[in-house]
Amino acid sequence: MDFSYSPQEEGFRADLRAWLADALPSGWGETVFEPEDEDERAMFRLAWEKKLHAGGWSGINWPVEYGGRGATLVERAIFAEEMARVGAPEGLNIIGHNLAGSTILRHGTEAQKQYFLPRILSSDDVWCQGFSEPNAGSDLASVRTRAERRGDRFIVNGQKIWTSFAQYSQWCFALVRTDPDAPKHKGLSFLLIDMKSPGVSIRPLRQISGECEFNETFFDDVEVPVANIVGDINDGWRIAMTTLAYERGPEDALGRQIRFSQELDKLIGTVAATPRGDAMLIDDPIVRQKLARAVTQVEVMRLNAVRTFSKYLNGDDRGPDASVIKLYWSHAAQNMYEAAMDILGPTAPIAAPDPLSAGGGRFQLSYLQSKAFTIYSGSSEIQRNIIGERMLGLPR
Amino acid sequence: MDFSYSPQEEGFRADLRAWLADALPSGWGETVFEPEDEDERAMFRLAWEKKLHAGGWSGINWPVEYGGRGATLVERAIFAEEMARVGAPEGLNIIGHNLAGSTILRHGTEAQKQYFLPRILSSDDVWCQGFSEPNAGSDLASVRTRAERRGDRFIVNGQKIWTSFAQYSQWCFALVRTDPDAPKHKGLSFLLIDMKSPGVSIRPLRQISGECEFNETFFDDVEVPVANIVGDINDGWRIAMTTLAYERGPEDALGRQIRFSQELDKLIGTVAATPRGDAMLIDDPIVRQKLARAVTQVEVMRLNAVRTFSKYLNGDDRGPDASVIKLYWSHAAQNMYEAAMDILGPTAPIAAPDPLSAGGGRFQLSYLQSKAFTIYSGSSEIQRNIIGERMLGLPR
Amino acid sequence: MNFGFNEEQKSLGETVAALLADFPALTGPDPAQARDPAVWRALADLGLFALLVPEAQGGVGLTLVDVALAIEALGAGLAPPIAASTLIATDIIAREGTAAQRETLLPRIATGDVRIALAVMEDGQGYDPAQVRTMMGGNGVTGVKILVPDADIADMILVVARVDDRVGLVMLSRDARGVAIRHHADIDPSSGLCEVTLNGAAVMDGALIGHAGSGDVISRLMDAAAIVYAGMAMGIAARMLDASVDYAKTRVQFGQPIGAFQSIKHRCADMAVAVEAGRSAAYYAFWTAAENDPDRSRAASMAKAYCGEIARDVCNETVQIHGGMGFTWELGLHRFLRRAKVMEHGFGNHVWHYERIMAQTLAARAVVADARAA
Amino acid sequence: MNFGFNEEQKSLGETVAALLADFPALTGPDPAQARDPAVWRALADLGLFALLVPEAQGGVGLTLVDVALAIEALGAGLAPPIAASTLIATDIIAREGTAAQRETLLPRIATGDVRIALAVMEDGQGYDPAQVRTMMGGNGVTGVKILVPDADIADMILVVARVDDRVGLVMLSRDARGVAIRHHADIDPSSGLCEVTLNGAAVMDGALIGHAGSGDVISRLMDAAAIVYAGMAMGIAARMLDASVDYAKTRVQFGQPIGAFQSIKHRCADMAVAVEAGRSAAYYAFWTAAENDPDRSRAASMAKAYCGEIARDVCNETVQIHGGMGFTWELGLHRFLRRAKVMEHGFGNHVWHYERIMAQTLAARAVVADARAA
Repeated sequence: MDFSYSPQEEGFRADLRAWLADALPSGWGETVFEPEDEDERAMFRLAWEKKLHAGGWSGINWPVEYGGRGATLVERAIFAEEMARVGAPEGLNIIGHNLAGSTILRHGTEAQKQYFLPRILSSDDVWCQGFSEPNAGSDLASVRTRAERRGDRFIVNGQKIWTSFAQYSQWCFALVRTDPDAPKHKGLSFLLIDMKSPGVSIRPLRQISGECEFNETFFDDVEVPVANIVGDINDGWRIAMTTLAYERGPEDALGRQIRFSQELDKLIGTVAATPRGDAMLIDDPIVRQKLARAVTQVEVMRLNAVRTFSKYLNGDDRGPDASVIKLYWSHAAQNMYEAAMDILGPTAPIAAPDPLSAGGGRFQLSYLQSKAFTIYSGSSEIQRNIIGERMLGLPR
Repeated sequence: MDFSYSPQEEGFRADLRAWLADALPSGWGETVFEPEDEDERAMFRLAWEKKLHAGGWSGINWPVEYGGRGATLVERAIFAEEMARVGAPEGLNIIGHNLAGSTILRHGTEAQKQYFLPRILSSDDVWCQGFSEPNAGSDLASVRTRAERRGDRFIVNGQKIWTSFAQYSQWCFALVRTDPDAPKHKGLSFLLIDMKSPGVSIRPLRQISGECEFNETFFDDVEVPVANIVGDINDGWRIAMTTLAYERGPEDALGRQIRFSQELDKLIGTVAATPRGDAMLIDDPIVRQKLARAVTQVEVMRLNAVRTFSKYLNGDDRGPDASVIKLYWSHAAQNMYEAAMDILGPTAPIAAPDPLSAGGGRFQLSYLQSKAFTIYSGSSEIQRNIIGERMLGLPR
Repeated sequence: MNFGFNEEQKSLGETVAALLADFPALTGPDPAQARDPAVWRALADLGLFALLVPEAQGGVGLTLVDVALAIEALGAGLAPPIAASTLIATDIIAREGTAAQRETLLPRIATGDVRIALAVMEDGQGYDPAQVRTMMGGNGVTGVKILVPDADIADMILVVARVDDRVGLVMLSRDARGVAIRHHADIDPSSGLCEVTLNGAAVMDGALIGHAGSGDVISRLMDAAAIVYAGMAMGIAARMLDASVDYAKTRVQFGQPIGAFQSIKHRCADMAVAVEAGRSAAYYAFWTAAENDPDRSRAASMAKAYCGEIARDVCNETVQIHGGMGFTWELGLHRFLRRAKVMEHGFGNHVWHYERIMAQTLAARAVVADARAA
Repeated sequence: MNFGFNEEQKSLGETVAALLADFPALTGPDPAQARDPAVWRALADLGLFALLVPEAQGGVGLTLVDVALAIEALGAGLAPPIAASTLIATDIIAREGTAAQRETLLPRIATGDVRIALAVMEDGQGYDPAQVRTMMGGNGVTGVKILVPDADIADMILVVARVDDRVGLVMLSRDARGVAIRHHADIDPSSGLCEVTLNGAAVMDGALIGHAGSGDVISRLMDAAAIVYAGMAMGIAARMLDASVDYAKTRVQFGQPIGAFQSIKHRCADMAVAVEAGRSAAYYAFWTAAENDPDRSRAASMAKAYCGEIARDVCNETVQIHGGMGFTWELGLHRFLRRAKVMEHGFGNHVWHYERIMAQTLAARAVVADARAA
């Protein structure tokens, strides 16, 4: 066990730190922030992703031949740390990088890799995910969106839901039914669908926080070239499981952990600066217990991710440990935001832009958003089934 | 809604209070306590029960014709309160009074009532419960102990487990299989078995706390007169459900609540008298939060029981509310003892008779005992099934 | 002794619930659309605000326990908070007001012509009304009150303020000189939370409520408010439980209703137990307030702390049980979550009330000990 | 950077686990039968106590992270606490001892000839070692230490005491004049908890450990002990998880193994997540102790607080999952519950450590703020 860094790794860190100092707007995080408007913010994030790509910092762990720089897992962790240190913006094309790219790298044809991967890295193609349907939530294998083969085309009809950022996406990877007569896990295929295809339409779906990150996406006689299937026909379930392992895995968790850690730091700073009677709120022993518990759980999120990274580094396969990671971070983060709303006391409900909102009103929005954490990317109930059955070997 | 008492009820209280002042040993609860030894304690409790009976305070809510005094539910609650106020000893024949008696009253023949009920009230007959078996725990209906009819006798063979106080019992009510070919709920009967019958043997079963409250009871060709069946042959499941409703119901909960309430009061007294650095432990705001939560939950236990009493008083039938009551008190009590072990700090593990044990070392034993609360009388998992299915109407 | 409600009490609850159901926007997805002023008039026409007014002042002369189920219905229906605030103020005026205050205010309250907002909290002072810095002086009331529900639509504002070195209650007209109102930005716009700035605000004649009395007026206010909020929290919790159970019966995944899965079934069962437990605490507290029982403050704090936690937990679980639908805007579960969160922090959160329970418990123990020693 | 253990580290853990399994009474139902003195000798013969001794003193020269899995095995196997105490003391002597202390003590520790008990707590003073009143004066050490595991079978006792206005560490021989030992009555007799009364207890030459050093000796002791206890807690938790899963696979009710029911399956899953999370916290803390990383105290407190809570929860759940069998004496699950409860209160419980985490976190923030300001 060794948490120290080699000279090469420290060099990587120094390069990145120097680049970031140049690339971020002056006053970033202090006087300069992301736009408030959802659409403007999306475009800001896209621009930042393109800047990262131009600087050579996009998809750093991908093979050099597909535009990556073959970075090690450790460099990837350093990258995450440094992005956190400066509070860098999030990206818009997270699904492209983490899910579409990773899945195509693992299961795609050479032609698919050559075409799609560089365009993902450059964020010329933003991606969304077409898995869930209104009647296929936890029971994902019961998807009904159909793809019928006609010559060199699939004709896709159906409806997907929770397609995050579909409104900004050029491409969608979707799980579709190609054999309605087969058992439900055996008749699915994994298609890459151009969002500009005729017959694709989207409808925004507002979420609990009032934001419209999600959409319903409708496919009405959409033509998809057969070349855009990943893996074999009717082998889509296996491919989708790979995608989900990435969605729930340590790369995703580490990125999230950094944001949670920043918010927690902001919370502690806010509490330390909040008067309560003759003292400060931070002096309240009950508040301190709650904060310390959040500090611990957010740190454990990081350690869980790094520990799983290390397993991969040491040659282990990706397995149900992704469910462990996802189940942990989702509940720990919910606990943290629930604790934040507790700790902030009477003014907890006051949100931005009210001058009385604690910590600039960021916790209220995050609190509402956090309610989705234990539902999307596979609900906690599904993760517990996976852990119970695949990791612990309990009977179905 | 009215929590005040009528003059008659206050008169009942005054009579009882006067009787108790005479009946309890002088110095009771201050210098005089129950014996430490398990067997001696059992005999002490039996003697107390007989004294209550001699004073006319046994089974007060039973009909006068069977030796009760036809007390109202409210008088019964007053009885519980007054017993609590003086910290009266528990009884030994609780199963007889609460379960055997209530079941026989509801479903027994007139002959059974005439014979058994007075002997229960006088505690000449102490009872134990023969329901669970090694392979029939949560799945109670799968009991295998067999009773074969031969003429005017059943011949009983099998093994029961968790038969509390079997070593002190004259009688056992048991759920036995009388039709091995019927569906499992349909082939059971409810028998009253004389523990002095040839072929009955018991083996003590030590529990987590080191005590031997429980036993395994073996039946080896035990003869039981057919007159000792309660209800019809193969109708035992329905009878047993009545017994369980009493076991989990408000009468039982109210008695327990009083003991928990006394222990909590003792805990608060102990914490108030415990120095911690320059102050007292009771001044610690974190300790106060935990205590207040326990105060609330123990009070809610009482209110739940009284509220359900009132439902019965107002004409409602006994239903799955018994499971609500049992699920609540068992977890609330566990929480309280876990909190006690938390609050008592470094010396929490020190038990009686160590002079350093907090509060006389009573919390350590209760803490260990409390682990059984959510398992016996139907595990929490079973109570949740009952509530989910019978009260909320969720599908099986 | 009887812990049941009578038929009139039950019927009152059902009537209020039915009335609120006629205003679907109240529980619709958009909190900004949920402040229909017609709701107040409808509740007034029903006679809700006459219930706690003594018969001598033209009311029905009921107590808080009589309206417990009606208050639960106000919670479940996400009624405008001014309804609850006015009921709480009515209880205070009826019990602690001078004869003149009773004669002046109560008849108008009974007819629904006076809406009263409650202004307790101030920035940086936590939950404790003893800590307020707002001061009533010779030239009026000065200070800044925050988190006042529905202040903007109130006719009067009952303000906790320092008066002659004591903390007291002052009634102001919302239109009085020196009263400025600003809407908060907050997670539940339907609660109408406002900041009320008082700059030498003009007071009405006889504006001090209960100041010459037992000194109990502030604790009565906090207790009554805590109990009413606890009742409304249970209304929310019970409604969310029902929504969860209904959804669990109809939503099919893996070939069966999800309510057949123990992970859902057992969670519903735990919620049902929590709802029953919270109701036990709340109903008992209503009774102590009606009788002004010595256990009133402890019971009120138990109810507020415990029911607030239960409502929060049940709202969270309900979102989870509804899966993806649960976190949509359109289904509107977030409305209950938001309202419950606002109510959790109104009139003392669970930490403040648990501390108060402990103080009450220790004080009661001391009384018993003194009695034994004497 | 690598968060994995190497083969030697893993093998060490397996070897210790296998050795302890040869002493079934250690985890048998009766805690009074679980103090076989042969266990110590077997562990010593295995070389366990040489591992942390530097090579110069005849040891293997490993660090705490190297023995993390061995310590987890000590926890899982309910090894006598003197084994852990001696390892903790070894770490302190090797790092903070004078050359003379190292030369005198470490070679004898390496061979298993010195068992060392740790005496920190005193009655009425909570968990904080800064609060001790035991005093080393001209005529020896005087004070009463409580809850000292295995003091009765120790050769030496490392005592936290006031020395020259500072809190320091003093090594005493258990047989020294003025040392009296009494067994506590407690919930885990297998922990050998003792009260140690020191009445002018004679000290050895050079008995003060680390007193001339960095002043860090007490926090190093608390950190090392917290980390070792966290590791042992995870050993218990992991073993209980395994027991639950095994039982859930074999116990049949309602015609299927109970592990097929979501109420059991999901609880096992949650326990598995907790065990992984606790291990992440514990292993990281072991590493910070090995490297004397600046994050050491925070990491140690996080591990002790969190792993203690996890072990407690997992023990409770395991009893529940085993149903009636779970609360029998014979199955022996209570042994783990009892040991976990004793360890929870050793070297600071979760409340004390959460408070310490907060103090460390705020101190680290202040350093960052200062650095930014500079």
